[in-house]
Amino acid sequence: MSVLIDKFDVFASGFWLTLQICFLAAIGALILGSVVAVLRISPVPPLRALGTVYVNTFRNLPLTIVFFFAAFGLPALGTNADFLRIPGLDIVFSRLGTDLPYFRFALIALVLYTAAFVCEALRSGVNAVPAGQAEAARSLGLTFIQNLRHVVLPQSWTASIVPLGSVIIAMIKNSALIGFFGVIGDLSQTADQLTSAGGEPFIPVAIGISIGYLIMTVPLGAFLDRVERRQAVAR
Amino acid sequence: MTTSEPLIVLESVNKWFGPLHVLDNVSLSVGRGEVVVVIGPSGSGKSTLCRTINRLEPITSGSITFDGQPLPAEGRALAKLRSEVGMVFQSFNLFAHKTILENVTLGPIKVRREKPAAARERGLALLDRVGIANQADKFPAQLSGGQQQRVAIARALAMQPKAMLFDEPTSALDPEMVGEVLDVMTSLAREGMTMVVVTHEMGFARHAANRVVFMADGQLVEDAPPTEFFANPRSERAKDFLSKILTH
Amino acid sequence: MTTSEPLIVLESVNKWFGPLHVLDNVSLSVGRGEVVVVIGPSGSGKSTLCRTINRLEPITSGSITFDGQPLPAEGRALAKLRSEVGMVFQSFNLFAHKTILENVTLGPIKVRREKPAAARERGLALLDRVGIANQADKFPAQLSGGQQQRVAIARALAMQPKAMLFDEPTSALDPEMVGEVLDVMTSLAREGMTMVVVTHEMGFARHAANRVVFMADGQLVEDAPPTEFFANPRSERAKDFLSKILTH
Amino acid sequence: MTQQSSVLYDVPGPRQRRITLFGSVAALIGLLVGAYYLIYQPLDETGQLSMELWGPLIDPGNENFALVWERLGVGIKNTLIAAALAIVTSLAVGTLLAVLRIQLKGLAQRRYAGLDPYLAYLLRGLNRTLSAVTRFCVEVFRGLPVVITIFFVARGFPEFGITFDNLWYLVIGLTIYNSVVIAEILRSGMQGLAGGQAEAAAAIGLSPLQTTRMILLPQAFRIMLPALISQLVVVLKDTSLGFIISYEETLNIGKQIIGVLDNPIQVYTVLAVLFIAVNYSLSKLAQAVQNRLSRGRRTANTPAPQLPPAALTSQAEGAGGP
Amino acid sequence: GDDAGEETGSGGSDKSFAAGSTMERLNEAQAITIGTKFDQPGFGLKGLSGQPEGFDVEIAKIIAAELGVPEDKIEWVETPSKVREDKIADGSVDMIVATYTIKDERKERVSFAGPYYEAGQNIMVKKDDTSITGPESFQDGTKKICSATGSTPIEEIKKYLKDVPSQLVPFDTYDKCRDALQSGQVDAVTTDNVILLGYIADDEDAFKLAGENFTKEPYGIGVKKEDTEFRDFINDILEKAYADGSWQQAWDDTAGTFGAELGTPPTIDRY
Ligand SMILES: Nc1ncnc2c1ncn2[C@@H]1O[C@H](COP(=O)(O)OP(=O)(O)OP(=O)(O)O)[C@@H](O)[C@H]1O
Ligand SMILES: Nc1ncnc2c1ncn2[C@@H]1O[C@H](COP(=O)(O)OP(=O)(O)OP(=O)(O)O)[C@@H](O)[C@H]1O
Ligand SMILES: [Mg+2]
Ligand SMILES: [Mg+2]
Repeated sequence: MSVLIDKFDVFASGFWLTLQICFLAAIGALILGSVVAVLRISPVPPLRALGTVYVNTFRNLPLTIVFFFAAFGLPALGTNADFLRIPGLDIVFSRLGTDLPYFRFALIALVLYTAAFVCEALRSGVNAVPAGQAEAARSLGLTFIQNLRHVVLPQSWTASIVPLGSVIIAMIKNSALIGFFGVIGDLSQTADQLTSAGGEPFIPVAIGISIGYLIMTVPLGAFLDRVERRQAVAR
Repeated sequence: MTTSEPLIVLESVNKWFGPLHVLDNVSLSVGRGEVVVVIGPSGSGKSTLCRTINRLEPITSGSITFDGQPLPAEGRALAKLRSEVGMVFQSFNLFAHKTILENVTLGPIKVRREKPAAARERGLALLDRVGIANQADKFPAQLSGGQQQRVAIARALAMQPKAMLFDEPTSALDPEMVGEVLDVMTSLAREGMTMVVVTHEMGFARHAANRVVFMADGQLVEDAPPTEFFANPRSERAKDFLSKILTH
Repeated sequence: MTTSEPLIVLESVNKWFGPLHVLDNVSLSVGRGEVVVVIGPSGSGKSTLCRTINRLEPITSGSITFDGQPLPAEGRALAKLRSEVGMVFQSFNLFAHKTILENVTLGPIKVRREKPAAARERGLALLDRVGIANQADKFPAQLSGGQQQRVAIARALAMQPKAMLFDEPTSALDPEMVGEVLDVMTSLAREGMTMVVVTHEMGFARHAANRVVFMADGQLVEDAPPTEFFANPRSERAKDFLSKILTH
Repeated sequence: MTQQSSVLYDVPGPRQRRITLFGSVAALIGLLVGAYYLIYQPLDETGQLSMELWGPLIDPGNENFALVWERLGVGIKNTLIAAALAIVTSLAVGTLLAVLRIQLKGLAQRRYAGLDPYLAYLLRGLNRTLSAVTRFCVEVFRGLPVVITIFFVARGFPEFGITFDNLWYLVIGLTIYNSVVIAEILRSGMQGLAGGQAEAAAAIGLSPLQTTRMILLPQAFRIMLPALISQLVVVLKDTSLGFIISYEETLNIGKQIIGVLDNPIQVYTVLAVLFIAVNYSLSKLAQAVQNRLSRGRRTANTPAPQLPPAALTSQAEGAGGP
Repeated sequence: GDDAGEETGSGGSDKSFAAGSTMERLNEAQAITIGTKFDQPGFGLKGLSGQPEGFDVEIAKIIAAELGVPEDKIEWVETPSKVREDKIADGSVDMIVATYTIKDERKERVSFAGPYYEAGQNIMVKKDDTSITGPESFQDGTKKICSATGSTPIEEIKKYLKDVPSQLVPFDTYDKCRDALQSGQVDAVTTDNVILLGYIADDEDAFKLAGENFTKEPYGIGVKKEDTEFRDFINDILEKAYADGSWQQAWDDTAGTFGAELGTPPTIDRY
């Protein structure tokens, strides 16, 4: 058990790195997911199709393949994802700015993959708004945009919170794969590092790593359960 | 009370949902200030009829004119038409995230571009009229069903519509709340509002309607003044229906 | 029709949902073969009262006896009690994955351990009695609401209960189907079944009930034969309620 | 198109149709141009489109074609075996877990009035402990990444002297995670069953266990069938994590082929298409089942089936598997 | 298999071994499970046929033959670097031939026969790169280098790095490192020279080695720690293979085709 204390700094920095990429990926996925969701409810068929294809593609792929294309397909297309070295942001999230692009690639993979689920979570929120609300709005003479802005979207946010939260939890867990695609020092790679290269005993390390992930996922899950129960009561 | 040309005219309207013939060659005209009650068994197409009038459902063939104009197909013109036809739903459909007053003023402010202050004032007056001015700042979920439905009526009235459509406005209500909503509707009828009302409340049909229309299987089977209809229904189906509804 | 000792006796029953006093010192006794109709405004505790009798809701204080025995608290004894008290719900609650006949025979076979063949035979007889023997092999979703509710009654009868509880059995039905369910209930009442019925159907209360019980705010406000109650309600609240229900 | 979006806007009129057509054409052109310059051209320039790289995968005349597909066939077979085993064991364990948790919750209210007070006390204590333990396991296994679970299983079991084939490490790892998810799906399905079903069962005198077994569980399976099929997609995707323990599933074999032929982009593209095709069909199946279920319901006078919120959650949790 | 094994006094094609020994058990079973790598060109690479190929594989086959186990009765198990000790310890494999460097800390958990080859860690860079001449070139903290997760080389190179997270890229296979070097995401790949030579042989115009080997990596054959008998047996076979040319032949057929030197047979370390 002494590993947990001796190597506390290793666990802590692994945790910190995982937290960083999850934070960035969550923001990116929320933005991209919203864009895809807008595509999916837009009245223009090709855009709708694009949204649908996007969601169906990424929802049905193993994340491993997505990671692979981000880490090796992007270079083949001639990019190092340098557009992610956002001035200012790369000071806080130092890995974003380093010359090594793999953190950025991993970020892209997580964002692309998670965005598909974010889109579906948002859409499930829109679907949770009773159809009568939109009908009432239309029969008052509100236009499509007014309908969305004043009636549907304000209500869909609350219905989206729980599914969105679940998507974020899933994403945190998915981030465990980044260590296999060139990012060094995240929580899951730390496990590997300590046991196979560091020769530390397996069980305490496993406990330490588990605690690291559970700290991120369990409270968030408990919070969502509470929101869900409150919403169920309100309903 | 009917004056000059009718306000709403449906001519040979047909509506299919896939293979289902929901409106079968329906013709109906509703004069200005007239109150028409639509009755009929479940699934006979009453709601659909009601919804075609403000084009919530487009029709498959036939024509509908409102105030002398055919119903516009889309865009601003359609929005404008809808703002002139108030609609009240069975399940109220109040905007759950807005207060009572905001529900009533949303249309006037966003669609009719009224000044917020003026819209609020008129909104409060309307809420007063339906008897719930004191609830203006609550949210729909905090109100009883009867109160919510009265708000829905006020919301429709706030657009100063030329006609009002009601689709079973009382059938989701607890029995002791039916009365308060019917009272508001009856007073509207007295004041000369043109109304199409789908309902099972035979009392309302008897006392407030100018005409009763009976539908079955998508067809408009009978169309008569209430006294005549209830005393002496012509078709077998209407007789049968009335016997089921009125005995208990 | 009341004989010897009453079948159901509630004495000073209180029930709290958290801070909410839902049943406030309710005492009621229902004799064998008696039909008691419970009416009252929404939220007054009618359903809760009904559900305490087969202990779907445990009570906070007071006592309930059924057929001379206090209600058992749990386990086999409770299951046995429940099998002796039939219950019919507003929303039918038929088992969606079982056929009509299976719905009716499940209890007799699994709880009363009857032979499947015998249970089937009696089940079919019961379905015949409520007028839907020809639907025995369909699934609930394929039936109309009125038919489903009649199956629910047959399901309860299949347990050969000593009493039947009805919680607004007709209020989820389309108006033209209310009659067929009430007819079944009326004939049950005629045959001497002990019944507690929560309903808004005043016609049924008038014609089939031995007593009408009026509840408000968790209290049992009035308890009188129907003729007396409707002609001359004693309390203000009952008057007010009746005026709301009966005018339209 | 869901029903919801058709409620959002009106059936388009002639003008709207024209605008839509124009928008569609513009969008289409934009997409094609973007795809050409951002994807086709760079790939072409780096020689990624050459037949030398693609041939073994798509040209039956190529000398390696048969070998490559034979290998991929082995991988696909292994993927399916692992997925099938994992889903079956997850269903079994998940169902048990769901029933256990529902029963424990029901028992929590029992006072064991008739029994010796000490025995009653003991029974209630046992019940509490079991509840706490199952809850703890559920929280932990739901909160851990599947990769980590699989890794722990493959490393942890031998630590205690228990060894299996790699296949079983993968299956156990996947089962630990997915049985918990399936248990939650079923549990929320049972709880979401409009309460009335359980009450109706109680009202005819069925015991809690009978109620669960005969009334709740069969219906929960039916209602949750779409969610369960979606979970199958998750499991299929998750088998690809087998690579971390050297299980020879599809992606791992792909990796071996790349080691020989040196055409990663091409192999992964083909595998991506395979996965999308299979999983997309499964999702469509889930949707079809969902539609059939809700259509069956709507004809009745019962309220339309509403997936309990928890089911949505678990579907999103489906993202849980890479 | 061909008959040999005078030293244990066999009779005919049926060899006989000391009672209770691992050799006897394997011979009796007519089957053996051998761990090797599936992704190491020249040493252990699973080909399109589905069978692993390479120098390690050939060495393993020689040993199996001496045990009297036919080639088609060998079960090959993939043993990537980080699981090798575990797989031997828990008995999942009978022996491991997988570019397995003999190291003191590893000797605590397994026993090594051999070495049968002595490699050394080196660095591969792009052909036109003159800025990297050895591990010291990474001390200024700007150059990026790639290696495989859990391998010895990745631990070794860490000693030379100024800032590990921003200089080191770990992948699960060296192929990915090679691709990363090719497309310019990293400046170098480090691992044992023979592996790098394989890549260079594939694409002479693209890559080269930067400088000399900076470690010695004697490859051994891992067996259960306490199984000295089996270890000695393998050592004997190796010495025999050095002598009869089958060792040289195995090299020439596999890694030798890359142009890598085999050199003289390393001295067996009978510790
Ligand atoms: N959006 C739709 N898609 C397909 N069929 C529909 C749709 N809306 C209604 N229908 C069908 O059209 C028929 C008429 O429906 P409608 O709602 O107008 O009947 P109704 O007379 O209002 O019945 P109720 O009294 O039950 O409200 C029914 O058979 C219904 O199932
Ligand atoms: N499970 C519960 N938890 C908390 N409060 C409850 C619960 N069930 C009922 N109540 C509350 O108890 C009160 C009485 O409810 P009950 O359902 O008995 O009324 P009711 O007379 O049957 O009304 P209705 O006519 O609307 O069916 C209501 O205020 C209700 O909100
Ligand atoms: Mg209708
Ligand atoms: Mg009630």
